[in-house]
Amino acid sequence: MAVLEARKLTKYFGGLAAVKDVDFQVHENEIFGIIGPNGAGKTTLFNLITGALTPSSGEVLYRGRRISGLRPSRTVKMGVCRTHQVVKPFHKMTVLENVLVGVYFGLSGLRSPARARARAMEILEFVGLGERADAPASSLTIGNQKLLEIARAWATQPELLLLDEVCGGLTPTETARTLELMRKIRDRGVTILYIEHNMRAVMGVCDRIMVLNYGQKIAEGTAEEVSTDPAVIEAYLGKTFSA
Amino acid sequence: GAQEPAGSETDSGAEPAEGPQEILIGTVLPLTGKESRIGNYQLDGYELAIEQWNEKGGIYVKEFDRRIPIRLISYDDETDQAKTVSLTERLVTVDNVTALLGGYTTTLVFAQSVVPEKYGVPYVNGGGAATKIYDRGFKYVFGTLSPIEILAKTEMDFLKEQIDAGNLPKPSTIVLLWENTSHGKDFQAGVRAKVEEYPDYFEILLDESFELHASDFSALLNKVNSLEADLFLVDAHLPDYILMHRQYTEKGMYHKFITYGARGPDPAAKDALGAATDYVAAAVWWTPDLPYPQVQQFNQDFMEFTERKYGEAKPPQWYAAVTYEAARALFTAIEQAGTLDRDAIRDALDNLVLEPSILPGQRLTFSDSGQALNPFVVVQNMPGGETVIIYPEDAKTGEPVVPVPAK
Amino acid sequence: MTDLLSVTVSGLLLAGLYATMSYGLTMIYGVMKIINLSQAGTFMLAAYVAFTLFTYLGLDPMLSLVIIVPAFFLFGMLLQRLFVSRVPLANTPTLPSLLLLFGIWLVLQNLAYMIWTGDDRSILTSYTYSTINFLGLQLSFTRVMVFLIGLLALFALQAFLTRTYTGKAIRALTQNRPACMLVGIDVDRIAMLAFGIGVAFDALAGTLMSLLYAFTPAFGNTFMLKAFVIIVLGGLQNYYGVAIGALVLALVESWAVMFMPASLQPAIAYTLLVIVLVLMPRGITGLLEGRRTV
Amino acid sequence: MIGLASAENTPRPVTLLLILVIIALVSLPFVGVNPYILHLGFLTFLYVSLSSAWNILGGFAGQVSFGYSAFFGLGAYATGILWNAGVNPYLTLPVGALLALAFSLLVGYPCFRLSGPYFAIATIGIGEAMRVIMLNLGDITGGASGLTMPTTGGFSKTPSYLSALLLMIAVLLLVNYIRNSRIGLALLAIKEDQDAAEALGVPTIRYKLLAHGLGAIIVGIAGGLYAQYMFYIEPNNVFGFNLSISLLLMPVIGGLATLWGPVLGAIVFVVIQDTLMASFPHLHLLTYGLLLVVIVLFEPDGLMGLFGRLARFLRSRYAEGQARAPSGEQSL
Amino acid sequence: MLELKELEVAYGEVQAIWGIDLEVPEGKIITLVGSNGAGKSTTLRTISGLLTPMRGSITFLGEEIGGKKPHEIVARGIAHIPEARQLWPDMTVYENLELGAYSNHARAHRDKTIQWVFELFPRLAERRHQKAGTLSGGEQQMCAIGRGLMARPRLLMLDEPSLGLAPMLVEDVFRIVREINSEGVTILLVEQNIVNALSTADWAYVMETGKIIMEGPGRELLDDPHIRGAYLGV
Ligand SMILES: Nc1ncnc2c1ncn2[C@@H]1O[C@H](COP(=O)(O)OP(=O)(O)OP(=O)(O)O)[C@@H](O)[C@H]1O
Ligand SMILES: Nc1ncnc2c1ncn2[C@@H]1O[C@H](COP(=O)(O)OP(=O)(O)OP(=O)(O)O)[C@@H](O)[C@H]1O
Ligand SMILES: [Mg+2]
Ligand SMILES: [Mg+2]
Repeated sequence: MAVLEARKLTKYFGGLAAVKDVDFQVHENEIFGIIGPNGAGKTTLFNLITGALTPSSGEVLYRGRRISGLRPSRTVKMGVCRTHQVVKPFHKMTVLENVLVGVYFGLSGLRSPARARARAMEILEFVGLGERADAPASSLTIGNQKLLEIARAWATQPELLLLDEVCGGLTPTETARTLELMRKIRDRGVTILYIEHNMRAVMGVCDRIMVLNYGQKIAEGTAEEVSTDPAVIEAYLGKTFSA
Repeated sequence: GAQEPAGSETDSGAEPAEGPQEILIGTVLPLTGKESRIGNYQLDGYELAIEQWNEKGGIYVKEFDRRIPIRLISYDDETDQAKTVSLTERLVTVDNVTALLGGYTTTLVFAQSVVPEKYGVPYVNGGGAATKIYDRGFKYVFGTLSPIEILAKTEMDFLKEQIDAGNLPKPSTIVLLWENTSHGKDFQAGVRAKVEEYPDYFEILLDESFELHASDFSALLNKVNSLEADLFLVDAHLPDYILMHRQYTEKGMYHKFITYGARGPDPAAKDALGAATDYVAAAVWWTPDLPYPQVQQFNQDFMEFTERKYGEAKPPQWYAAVTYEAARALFTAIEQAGTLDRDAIRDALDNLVLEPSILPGQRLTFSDSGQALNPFVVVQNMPGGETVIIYPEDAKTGEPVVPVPAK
Repeated sequence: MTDLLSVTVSGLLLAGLYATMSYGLTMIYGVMKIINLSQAGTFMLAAYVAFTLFTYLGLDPMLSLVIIVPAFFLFGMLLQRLFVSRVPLANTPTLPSLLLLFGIWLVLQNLAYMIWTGDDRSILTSYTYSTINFLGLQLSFTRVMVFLIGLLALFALQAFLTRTYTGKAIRALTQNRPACMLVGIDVDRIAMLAFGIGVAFDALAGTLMSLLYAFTPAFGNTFMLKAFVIIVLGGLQNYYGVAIGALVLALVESWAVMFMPASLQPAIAYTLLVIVLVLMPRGITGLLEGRRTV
Repeated sequence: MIGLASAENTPRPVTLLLILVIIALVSLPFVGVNPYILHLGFLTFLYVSLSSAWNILGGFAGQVSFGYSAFFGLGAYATGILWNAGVNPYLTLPVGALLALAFSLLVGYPCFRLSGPYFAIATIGIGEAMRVIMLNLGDITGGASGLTMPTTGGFSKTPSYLSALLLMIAVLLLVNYIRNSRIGLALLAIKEDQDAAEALGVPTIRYKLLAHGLGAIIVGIAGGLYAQYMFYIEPNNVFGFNLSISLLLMPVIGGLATLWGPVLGAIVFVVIQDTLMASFPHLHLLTYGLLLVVIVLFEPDGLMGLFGRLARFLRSRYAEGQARAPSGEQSL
Repeated sequence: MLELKELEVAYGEVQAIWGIDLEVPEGKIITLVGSNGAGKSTTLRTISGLLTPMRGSITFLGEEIGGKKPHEIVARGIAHIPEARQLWPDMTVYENLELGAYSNHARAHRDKTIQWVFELFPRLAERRHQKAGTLSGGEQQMCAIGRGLMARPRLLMLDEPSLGLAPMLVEDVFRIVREINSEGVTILLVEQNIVNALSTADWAYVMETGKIIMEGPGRELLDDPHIRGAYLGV
């Protein structure tokens, strides 16, 4: 059974269809990439899956259960968590406390403060922010704030993780590190949905890729299939990549 | 707080011959805030009474066989209930006053009067007229304001007379508006009682309440306007009276008889409304025009007092007259009790007959509930700023103009 | 029928005043994300200034607007410079800003008690009670004038905000402060200007109210609460929205009294407020637009 | 930053001191102090409870409400009405608390979907609407003429004093628990960024309702105690806007989202009110206004902020001294 | 044209820039590259007056501008397109652009500049009446660049203009940067897309943890082993 399935998912803003009749399935333990030009509806799709927005029509099923329309906190409790394209750290809290929120309120929701702290520290070490644990989140660079986004989301113990441009603004080295982190997360049995404009990253890490354009799906397949699809080249990649 | 409790009778046993240097009397009034204007009028009444007694050397207390001067401690509650209670507590427990004079507006009197009852301190007020204040079975609470129901009934009796005289149609239709307070409710009850008593004289078209200190009456007045009633009977406090009547006049409205309950001749209203107050009638606890000699004397004393206090002589208004009487009642009771024992003073108040009083009827007593039951007089504003007493017959200083001339 | 008509017309006239007293709040909210809790103080102060000018110099309040409005414009700028500019800005009204302005209101109110005492004051002009006949309806001359001045103010404001660069800068500052700094807008100056304009509008409203109502130093807070309701109805920072909100409130209030006791009238505004907030969280004008979270 | 991650506990000597203070406060009525002290004590405990109650939602979760007087009024009227009907006044307190709780959920549910200023403004509306409606329910509330309580049972202050003290202790323990638990973390996260909190699994609406409901229960009980103490209640007062404002001023003056801030704020509030009102009637509100302006401009974190600053200053002086001292070992 | 000397900047108590020297000659494209948190954005923010330098000097056309207010700096011809876009979300795209020409010298050319911006970004022309807050991330980036151009700057500073843009548009952005430069505008470009940035720039500075560690002609740096190792992951 598909982990995640969207059926005729549609979202209108006024007259504009940001997402239109999109169908797709994501399978257990894969990294599923979503690419497309700016404004294609990728972030909107995430918002529809996690409940930040309710669809105009269509539905999203998670392991066969409908999750579209639920509040985000409910979807987290079902094992679905996301990061934000524009990072939203709790500025005045420390890095550790940011992660604690995820630990406390995630899927299994630890209650013992001592164990929660230990777990949060473990996660920070895992993503490489261990040293900044007691720094206020606002003092992190954008790059580290993106890592913090991942750490917090990871702290909720998701089975399906939605990552929105987590490599945007990172150097190639840092990007490589983040991709490595993603693979490690996947190796722990997590399914990942991944939006990114960095083609090198997307092509390198994704098992399958879906391409959106003007809210509609125009292609789906492996990195190779997608990058050679003329419609995708026309709409998104341009000539450099087709080489 | 580290005051010598001079007026305390608790140490009287220790030093029998001497007695206290002063008799401490406390009052909490709204000296700032919404009701501050009247709070200050009322304070004038208390202060004048105290000044007059202190000129004589104070209150003669038989127990000590000498006159003891009075000192007033007054606090400002800013027209706030919680504060009025706190400050009254303070007067009783910290300042240790012998007796209390009351505050102003029904709700504040309601709230503060619990305190004297709690501690058994005699309390006389000139600022609360609602019968419910005196319904509670309290033993230490007295008031010089007669019930508002009587006010309404007096006006209705006057109107019945006018209908009988053919000055008003029979039946006369009524628009009855009252502020949503116990003051207003008592007024409504009085009017309704008389309407039932004389069914073929009156007919009520609209009977509605409005919020105290409202910000706008135009919508309500629109509704009134469409009814074309004969009589416009309203019970309101001063600010609402001014606002409502101003909007009434702006709209060019007309009724054959207009009253705002106890308000009408107030100089503040005349200043604010000008000629618009002409022919407005009111039933009042007191007016300086009462044709009694003691009232003339009081008027003169009061003018001199305000001249001294404010540098400007002000004619007295009923607010000051009733508090003046409240203070006189209290001091007389102390004198009659012959001691500063609070229970003795209370008993003296219970049996008090203050004669001659400056109030209508010239005699002040407190009923079993503690409230005075003096009659009211009906007055009407005349063009040129003059106000005359038009009812009852024996106090009349002029002829009523009913119906009111149309503009 | 004529009842309904006259009630409606007087509701309409009231709406003019309601709108005038809400622009200042909107302007200041928009630019600084501050709810100006001292607004009632300005209403009251302006009324007293009008009263003083009228009583001692015999100046008609409508004429004295020429003095009062600019004076309060300066006063507002001063307030902003000395106090408001010192609280940190945020995207939503912060508690400190609310408290600061609440404190200023208390101070103004109590200064007024010291200067003018707690007596009820009102202004009685030669035309206070005159009426004009319009389509068979007796309308109070003062109210018609107040309505017209309010309308004029709306158009002037709208033109200023959409036509001039300064006006546009004010709107821009409403939305994003760093961006304004980057395109070369002197944000401190604009904020000061906006606060000044807001207070000047409040003073305009206060002066007009002095023609209609009696006032004490406590005057103004019920009107301020109504202004809140109105700007929420209108979507908080939308000037057309304010006009619509004022109209809705004034009409609902006027009509409702025909069906329910007048003592419930004050509850109308608040109930309307809650209903609108719950059903249309972005106000009436918010029905027309949506915003995104990335 | 919030004392949660560092799992900071109140040090032993402080706990002991607190216990001593409580014993002293409990014994006050029995050593024959001036009833006015008990009066001030009652008010202080009541205000501390109210102020701490507001702090739960307003301070920790950052949801500024101007409508808490509704809970107070409901509590006061529940007590007033039932007491008049012959119910023991102490048994009425849970009723008032439940009523307030029910009302908090009823208004909270729609209002918590609103953000920022909308929520604050909605609470003004709800508070005032409640006041006006209660004013018009004359048959139940006595309308503007208010409700008087049976005064037959005597006027001893001690029971009220002790109940208020008990309420205050319970509230402080509750706030202390919240502060150190995941509830506190959730509330702070909501204050910082509601969307992000929600996306991390914090059921934001439920937590806001929880905070609102806890506050409502406390304020409701306090309202009941107030009615018992005052013997007279009236809608314009117990449902008044002024009351809502006072509730919010206290934690602000003291320091938001802290345990002791609201306590300090309430004490200052009662003391200022008492001394200024009696000695300088005309200056009271003026002083209040000025105080507010000064606090906002110079010490936004309230008195707690001021103390914090003082403590840091002293510590740095101390550290300096240590550094200069020959043994020179610095503590962490 | 622009010269930084021993500049030091701090956020509160945290120092972010530790004494950098940097020169932007008239008419050139200068790029500032470096890893996350190196202090690139901080440098730009200080130049445009959003931050005040702690020490050191900033001279523009021979005049000291360190510590001046942002609007005074814009008036001298420096435009800054910030990292986080910073649009006016409730104003239309058109109004956003229009306000970009706020300073006096830009106002005169407003209509002409808008036409030019629309030619550069046809998508913006399409969305001219949409509120900026409802644009997609990439559209917002275009709008921000367009707004910066509206100021008709002599020195244009771009902070990661390719961030969040589709690959096709990334190419476009660098093409546009060159185009703008060829019309006589001096460019100071901050980028993480090092390949593109270095190949576009005349001269490049490499920043790490608040210091400049290397400088040189862009294409030369591209071949530098350190750069290749640290940033290109080769
Ligand atoms: N709340 C909203 N109101 C109106 N339009 C919206 C709203 N949210 C998104 N849109 C529009 O929907 C379209 C899709 O936006 P979305 O954020 O999903 O794009 P995206 O694919 O994530 O783009 P990017 O890669 O630039 O982040 C855009 O054209 C955007 O302008
Ligand atoms: N507002 C701030 N408050 C405190 N420290 C900050 C702030 N903004 C940035 N910093 C710190 O200053 C340093 C430089 O940050 P800056 O944003 O200039 O880096 P950058 O090179 O632009 O990085 P990026 O590529 O991530 O945008 C970083 O260590 C960062 O943590
Ligand atoms: Mg996106
Ligand atoms: Mg940067």
